This record gives sequence, C-alpha cells and structure tokens, in this order.
Amino acid sequence: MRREVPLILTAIVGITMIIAHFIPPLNILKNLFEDWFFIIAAFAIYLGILNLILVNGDKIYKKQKGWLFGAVVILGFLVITIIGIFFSGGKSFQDPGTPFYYIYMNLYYPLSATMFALLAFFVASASYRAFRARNVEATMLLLAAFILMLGRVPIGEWISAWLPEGYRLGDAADWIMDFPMTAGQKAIMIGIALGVVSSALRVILGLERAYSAGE
Amino acid sequence: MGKTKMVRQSHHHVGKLENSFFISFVLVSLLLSLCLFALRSTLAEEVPTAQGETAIQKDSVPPVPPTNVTAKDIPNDKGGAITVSWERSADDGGGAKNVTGYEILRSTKRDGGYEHIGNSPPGATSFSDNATKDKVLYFYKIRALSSTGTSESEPSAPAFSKRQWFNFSRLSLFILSLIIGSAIFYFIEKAKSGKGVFIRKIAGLEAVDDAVGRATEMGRKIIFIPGIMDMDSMQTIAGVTILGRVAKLVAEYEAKLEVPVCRSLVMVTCREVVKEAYLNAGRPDAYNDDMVYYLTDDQFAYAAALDGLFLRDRPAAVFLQGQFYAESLILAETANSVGAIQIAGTAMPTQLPFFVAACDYTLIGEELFAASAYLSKDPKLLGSLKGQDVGKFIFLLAIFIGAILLTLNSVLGLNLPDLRELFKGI
Amino acid sequence: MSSEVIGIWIGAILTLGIFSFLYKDNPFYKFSEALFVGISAGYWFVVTFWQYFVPKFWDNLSLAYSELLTKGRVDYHWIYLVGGFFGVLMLLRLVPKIGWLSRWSLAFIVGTTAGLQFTRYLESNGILQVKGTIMPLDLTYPKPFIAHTGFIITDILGTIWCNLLNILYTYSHWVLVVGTFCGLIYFFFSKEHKGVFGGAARVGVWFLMITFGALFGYTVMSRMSLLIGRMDYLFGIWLGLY
Amino acid sequence: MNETTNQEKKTFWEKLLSIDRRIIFLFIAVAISVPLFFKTSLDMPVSPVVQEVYNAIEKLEAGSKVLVSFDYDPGSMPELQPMAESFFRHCFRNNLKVIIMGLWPQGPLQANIALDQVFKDEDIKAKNLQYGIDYVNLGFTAGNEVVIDRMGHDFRESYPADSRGTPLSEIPLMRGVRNYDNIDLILNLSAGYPGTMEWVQYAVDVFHVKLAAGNTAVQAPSMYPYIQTGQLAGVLGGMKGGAEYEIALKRPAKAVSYMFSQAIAHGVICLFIIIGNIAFFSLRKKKTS
Repeated sequence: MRREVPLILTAIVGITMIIAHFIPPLNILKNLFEDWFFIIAAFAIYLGILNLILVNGDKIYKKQKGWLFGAVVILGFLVITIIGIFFSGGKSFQDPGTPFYYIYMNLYYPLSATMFALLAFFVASASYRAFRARNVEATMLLLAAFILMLGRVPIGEWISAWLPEGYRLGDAADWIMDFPMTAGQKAIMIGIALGVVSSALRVILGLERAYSAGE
Repeated sequence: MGKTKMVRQSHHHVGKLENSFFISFVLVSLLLSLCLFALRSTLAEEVPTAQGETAIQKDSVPPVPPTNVTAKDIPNDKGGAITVSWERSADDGGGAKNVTGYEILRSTKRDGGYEHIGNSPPGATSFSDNATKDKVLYFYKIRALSSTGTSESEPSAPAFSKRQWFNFSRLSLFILSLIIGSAIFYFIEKAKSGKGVFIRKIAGLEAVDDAVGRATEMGRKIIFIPGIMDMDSMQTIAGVTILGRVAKLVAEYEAKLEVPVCRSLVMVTCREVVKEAYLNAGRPDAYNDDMVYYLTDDQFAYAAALDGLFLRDRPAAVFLQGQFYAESLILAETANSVGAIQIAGTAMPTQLPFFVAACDYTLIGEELFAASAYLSKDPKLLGSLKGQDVGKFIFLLAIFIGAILLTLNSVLGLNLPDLRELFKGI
Repeated sequence: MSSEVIGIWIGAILTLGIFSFLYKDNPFYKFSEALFVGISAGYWFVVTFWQYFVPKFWDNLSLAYSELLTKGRVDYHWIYLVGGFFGVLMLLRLVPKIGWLSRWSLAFIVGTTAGLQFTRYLESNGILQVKGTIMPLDLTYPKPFIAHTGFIITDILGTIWCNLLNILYTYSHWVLVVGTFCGLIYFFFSKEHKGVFGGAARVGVWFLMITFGALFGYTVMSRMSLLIGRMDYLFGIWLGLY
Repeated sequence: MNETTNQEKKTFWEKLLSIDRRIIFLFIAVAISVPLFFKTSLDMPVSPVVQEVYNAIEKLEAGSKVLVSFDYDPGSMPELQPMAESFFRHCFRNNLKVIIMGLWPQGPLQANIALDQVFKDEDIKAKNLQYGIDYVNLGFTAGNEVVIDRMGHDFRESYPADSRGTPLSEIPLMRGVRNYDNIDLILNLSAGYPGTMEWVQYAVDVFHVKLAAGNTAVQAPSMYPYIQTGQLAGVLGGMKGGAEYEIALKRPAKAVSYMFSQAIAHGVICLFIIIGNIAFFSLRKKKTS
C-alpha cells in the first residue's frame, strides 16, 4: 500500500493528463485536476505556517540569539492574518480602503519593491566581476551585454549618432536580439521541451520516485 | 559551461544497432507524418454553407440585412458548440440606418420557430453558440438592429455539433509525443538489459562531489534551494529529485544540510526526499525534519530571509536548482560575497545569464532535467537521456531539411513541400 | 498626521532598512527582514484562504449542499470533495503514524504536473519553436558603405563597423537557423563533443554566450527602473525634494 | 572568484580588480538619484517591436473591443504603470472599448490607478467616458492559465460578474462579448507568471486571437521568438519600451522622464566594465612579461 499506491496514482493521473490533451471530452478533467491542486495547496499551507510558527516560537522559548526577531515574525504574521481574515470585508479584502490594503501598500509593498530594487546594485557588481574578456566565450558574453546595455538607452544613440541610420548601436542591439539571441534562446527552449518530456516520463514510469518511496 | 571532455559512464559501447534504431525512428516518423498529412485533407470536415440571397435593397426604414450566414461545428471540441458567421450589413458602420448590433436567432426548422439566443456588437461577423445539443440540426438567422428598425437575414444551411473523440489539429503533436516517448522508453528498457550508455561530462554536476566534500572539510553548511515555485512546475520536481541525490552524498560525507523552502507542498516533498536519501545512505538517525523548513510563500521575503541566512551562517556550498525569477541574482550575488561554491540550474532563459555571471557552475535548461539521472548513474535513467537525444535529432533533421527545401524553393523557384505544414494545427 | 502620511513614513523607514543590507548585515535589516517574512507569510495565507480555499473548495461544496437540500439531487459539485480529501491526507502528516498517507496527495500532484507539462512544453517550447526556425536561408544584400564624416579615424571606424554589420545583416537568416541548430547540438548528451560535432557544439556555446550577454544587458534596464522607482519614492514622495 | 589571494601587497590594478563592491553600489545610487532632480526629457527613435504594438491599436476601428489583462503587482510599477497609462490613452483617444481584467490579484487595482491618471487628461476628460459602456473592470480571478482557457469558451465561466459584482449580462459593454471571437485585440501587461507566455500558449495558439504586450525588460526578450513566429504582434520592453511608446503616441510622460536616470546608470556600469577589463589586461601583461 505505502509504496504501490502512490506509484500507480502518479502513473494513472499522468497518463490521463497527457491523453486528455488529445481527447476533447476529457478536457474537463484538466480543469478539475488543476482545481484540486489549488485545494490541496490551500490545505498544505497550514503545514508551512505551523512550521514557521514552531521554528520561531522555539527561538523565543529557548531565548536563542535573535529571538526578538522571531517574535517580530510571529507578530507580523498574526496581525495581518487576523486583519485579512476577519476585519477586511471577506472576499473583497484587497479593495482600497480596507486595513489589509493599508498594510499591503505601506508595509508589504515598500519592503517587496526595495528588495527587488536591490537588483540594480547586484547587476552592477556582478557585471563588473563577470564581464572580463578572459577567452572567446567570455568576450562574446561581454560584447553582447555591452552593446545591449548601451543600445537600449539614449547614450547609445548619442555616441553613435554620427553613423547612418540602421547602423547605430540601437540597431546593432536590435539585430542581436532578433537573430543570435533568438537562436540561442530557441535552442535552450527546444532542449527544455525535451528535458521536460523525458523527466515527466521518468516520473510517470515510476523511475524517479524519491518523493513517494521509503519505509 | 560544460567542457566537452567525455567520461564513459559504462563499459559497453553501444554500436551500430543504435544507429540503425535512430535511422528507423526517423524514417517511421517521416512516414507517419506524411500519412497524417495525406489523411488530414480527407478528415477535414465538409462545411455546410448556405448561400443566402442578397436582400433586396429597399429605401424603407430597416437596415440592409446581413448576408452569407454560415454555421458549422467547432472542430476538435467536446461538442455542444457551433460557430455562426456572416457578412456585415451594408449599413454597419455609419449612416442613418447604422447598425447598432446583431441578434442571433436559432431554430431546428428552416421556416420558423426561431429563438433569440444571443447578441453581437456592430462590426462583429461571428458568434459561437455554446449551447447546442449534439447531433441536432440547427438553422441560424442574423437580425440586424438599428434605431430605425430591424431586418433578418436568410437562414443558414443546417449545421449540427458533434463530439469529437480525437483532436485532429493535434495529431502531429500526438505522433511526435509517441515517437519521442517510445524512444525514451526504448532506451530505458535497453539500459535495463545491461547495455551502458555514453553520457558526456556535465561540469556543473562533476563539481557536486567537490562542493559537498569542501563543506565537510570546512565544517560549514550546505544550503539547497529548490526554486521558488510550487509542485505544479516540472522544474521544481527536477530540483527536488536533484536534492535527493545531493542529500545522499551529504549523508555519506556526514556534512550538514539545510533546505529552506518557500512553498508548503515543496516542504513536505523535500522532507520525504531527504529522509529517503538519508535512509539509503544508511544514516536514518542523522535525519531530522528541521533540516527542511518553510519561510514564506513570498518571492522577495524569501530572498530577504535567505540573504540574511547566507551572511549569518556563511554556507560553504549553495545549490540553486529549480525555477527562479528575479530573485536569482539577489541570492547568487549574496552567496558569492560570502565565498560559497555555487551550483545553479534552471530552465528559465531570462535568469540563466545571472547564474552564469555570478555562480561557479550553471546547469543550462535541459541539463537541469538531466541532472538527477546523471547524478544517480542509474543506467535506466541515463537511457532516458539517450531517448531525449532522439527527440533532438528529429528536431534538428526537421530544421535542416525544412530550411533546405524552402531555400531551394526560393532560390530555384521550385515548389517543394513546406515542412511547417506538418505542424499546421498547432 | 493623516494615516496616509504615517504610511509613507513607515514605507520609507522600511525601505531604508532593506537598503542598509547593502552596507552590511545589521539589526535594522534583521528587523525589516523578520517583519517582511511574517507579513508576507500572513499575506499569502490570507490570499490563499480567500482566493483559493473559499472559492474553489468552500463555495463549490456549499453549492452542492444547497442543491441537495433544496432540490434533493446530488450534483457534480460534490466532486470537489475529492480535492478536499487529498488536502486532508496532506494534513495527516501531523499524525506521525499515518503521515505516509500524504504521499498519495503528493503522487497525485506530481502526476498531474508531469502529464500537463509533457504536452504543453512539447507543443509551445518544442514544435512551435522548431516550426519558427524552418525558414528559407535567404540573403539580403545591403549596400556597401563608405563613411564620410570629415575625420579619418571616424571614417575608418565607421566604414569597418557598417560593413561588418552589413555582413551580419546579409546572413541574418543563416545566423538564426545555424545558431538554433548548433545550440541544440550542444545539448546532446549521448554523443562525444569532438570532431565536426564538437565544432558545432562549440559554435552552439558561442550562441548561448551571446544570448546570455544580450539578456543580461537587456535586463539591466529593468533593474535600474526599479531602483529609480524606489529613489523617486524616497526623494519625491517621502522627502518631497522636487 | 577572488582574483588575488596572495598576501603580498596588492598593486593598484589588483586592488581595482578586487574592489569592494560597496563602492560600486555607491556609484549606482548616485547615478540614479542625481538625475531625478533634473527633469529632463529625451528624444529617442521608436523601435519596430514597439511600433507594431502601436500599429495594432491604431489599426482598430472606433468601437472595437480591447481586452487589457493586468498581470503584475506594484513591484513592477515603475516599468509597467507608464505603459498601462499609455495603452489607456491610446485606446480612449481612438474611441475603443476597454475591458480590464487581471490574472494577478493586484492587477485590476493597478488598472484603477492608471485610469485615475488618464482621466486627468483634458482630451479624455472631454469624452466623458462611462463605466460599463466605454470601459469595464472585470477584476481578478484565481486560476492562472486555466482562466485564459475558460474565457476562450465563455468569459462568464471565469467572470460571472465584474469587479463591482454586477453580472456581465447587465453591463452594456459585455452584452455582445461571449469569448475571444468578440475581442479585436488583447493587450497584456505582464511581469512574470502568469503572463504573456500563457496568453500566447492558451489564447493565441488555441483561439487565434491577436495579442500585443507590455513586459518588464527582463521578460521581453523571451517574447522575441513569439514575435518572430507571429504569435505575438509586438512587445514593449521595460521603461525604454514605455518611453518609446509615449513618443510614438506623441504624449511624453513618466517613462520618458525616468530615462535620463536610466541612461546615466547604464553609462556608469559600462565604465566599470571598461575599467575592469583595462585592469585585467594590464595585470595579465605584467604577469606574462
């Protein structure tokens, strides 16, 4: 039971999904299974949350280093959850004017956007370190990045304004995007398609089953 | 990037048989494709059309009625729907009798009993009726509306909807799935019989041993991040299977592993996988659930927490294997700044450049999906990689022959077949 | 102070908290990080509750239940109970003895994902991209170019640059087809990369490198925009300096 | 990654190569912030992929229906919000009917913020646009690509009512709209998943509807293959795409003014790359000699 049922279930469900793509009357199963997935995920989130609270609660209880921050995690979680579930008008909890929306706009959003904005700095430091003409491959990486970086902003236009139209940095950047970049990306995408097909089959055939074996 | 140095993964060299298998596959695929191509035209449905008579133009108030009303079953669906199309009224688009919309009328008899089943805006020329009973003949009329009056078109020829048991527009996809699927299956089966498979060296995966070894020596942690998406992504599944292989190594080396995740389902799965790996390595007692823990579902909060973790715990090795978005570089740069060995892998083309720039090793696209097979050294799994190559070969051949045929057409003015037609319905 | 002003101040302080990480790890960052983790975990919990649990599970079942009560018939909405069943199996992990039942749910999820993505990727990432690569290898001949700018250096540089681009423009279609072809060869696992095959794989690697460089360069813009947005918030909205 | 691990005194070039990354951070912060204080407008040419998006809207006859899907959250506001405003300006200026929806929970809110901005324009204010007749906001529905797929059969399968709870049958604009057959163009503003790729795979590939998109600069390149195959009409990539669109529309706004900061920052990064390479080669020369 423990070992066989999961394997058989994976195989049946997987094959059904593949076949459903070709048999129109089975299409309805696709939607249904996806809905079930969302339901399972909605149940599973309790496990994650419980884990988060236990880990941080343990920190507080044992007065470990940084236990105060553990308290901040739990407090932040409880406040927004209670407000979101009980005090923000049910399903329209995200509408402007609700307390949930206020927390979202003034706490969640600035934190999220700033974390995202850190990338501007990391892009600079990574490109400084990585873009050195060590060999042919690295030089190609460097040149393509350089042309794109300049070609996408007005600086590129200024420094190549003396060239005829169609030959400026922006045009070179467009050409790189349209041809060699598209080619490389197609190769990656086609490879991925086959990789997915193959790993999906391995999963369905039960060859890759670490997630469901054991005991 | 992978150096093209080769390793022999097994003793047997698979020879001519394989090549002939390759060729026969290709031939069969071409043959099947041609058959399907020939078949397609005969399978195409007869479209019943009704030549509506052009309405007599009168100077009276109502607008000119729409013409050429046709109805046909929507092909390749589960039935229960018919598309109606028509040519616009001459008064659609301006004038005193400007059409303000159309009403779609339906009946099971040509001469009467028409019911109003829906509306279309001015300018529209089609409507899908999604509420038909299968195998019942329906006639349709279109009524043009305007502020000055209404006028009806001639009825359409009858049409009926039917349930299609096979979506013929996806036939070529179906055949290709079969061919690639059976190629993979064939090589897996063949590997079972003991014949080995050559797999080229993948540098990023060769480095896994070193990374784990180094972490053991330094007595520092190994952190594994299986991407930020849930279990409904194949990349997450690939990442989790790689975790299984890495965890086994970690258990054997007696190093320390930590897996912070950002989805509850992924947490559950990773726990199963790591537990199983420790069991297989003969150290079930060294496993504990706390190695895998959940942080938050949020992309950037997860990144913020991981950044803090990297700086405070200074891991010796960081694995980033799965589906990543913008946080890829935030993680890679911070881990780099604490001197961790980083082995990354993703099938997100937009994030690959950042991993290539900031990590020591990167598995590119397909290599991510090949990684667990490669690390397992299990001949069956390696066989599936060989099967993938058959798929690649078919695609390469299609590109090569297709491009040559089209080039000959354009240079010499020939009329050779266009291979793209094979994939027309897709 | 209005709640709006307080909100802006909170937002600005947290923004600075995250930025402080760039200098080094510090309590200010740790606080912002902890708050972020807590709030976001709660945020997604609430979103999951209202946008997945309630509409997909609760609403469907209450519909089924009311149908049963009012019309006395069992309608198809009961089928969502199966999803709930798998969900409950998941929660059984909390009971160590029967925790293994959660693997049934995992098996269901993994099977669905594998099956759905099999056809999806083969179609959109595989066949359609191959189809898009099949094209006539036409050549386009732009006019040869000689620069006249009045300076010798720019004349020479301009002539070289433009004619170089001309060559590339001429072979655009070749670049696309050959690039895809060689890039794909790089991904072959079961054949040694040596000889002609190895050469093609090498060319494939060049194309991959150009792709990565181009994608990187292209992305820089997006990352800078995000920082511009944040700086605009700090200087424009919070401090009102311009 | 450390270039210099030896304990000897580092030369100037060596120091430069292993420069503390915080110095680079400082330069970037300055390069971004300072230009913000000088409100400068730059002119730039409109690239073909942007022009195609413009043409796709321009070609539509007055009264055509445009479905705009807002698939992003405030995280991508700096890039996508200017595009959203430009799309609305263009549609309303050409008397097109706009149907708004979102696959991301916060998407439809972003649409409201953009509408507020656009309605401040004199020419659009003068049109006296009415909710339910000229535009409608269907709101968010969970389900990602499944929503797109279901809308292909009937919008009502995914959206029984609009964001205000009015049933679609009671909204004049929605009366003639059953599925994509009744939509002349889909515009998609996307910052990731679900987004343009899903619209291509589930709407364009299956239901053959016309699609144009505005993407974050990161995403935009992965759309080029789809443009090349004709699955996608065109794409606005990031702030630059937004700025070019504003220029095509002859209505420069936010994106154009941010481009100055953008340009300076790019220049700084390029300078750093050049300096890094000079240092790298001078060191290598010294080592070989």
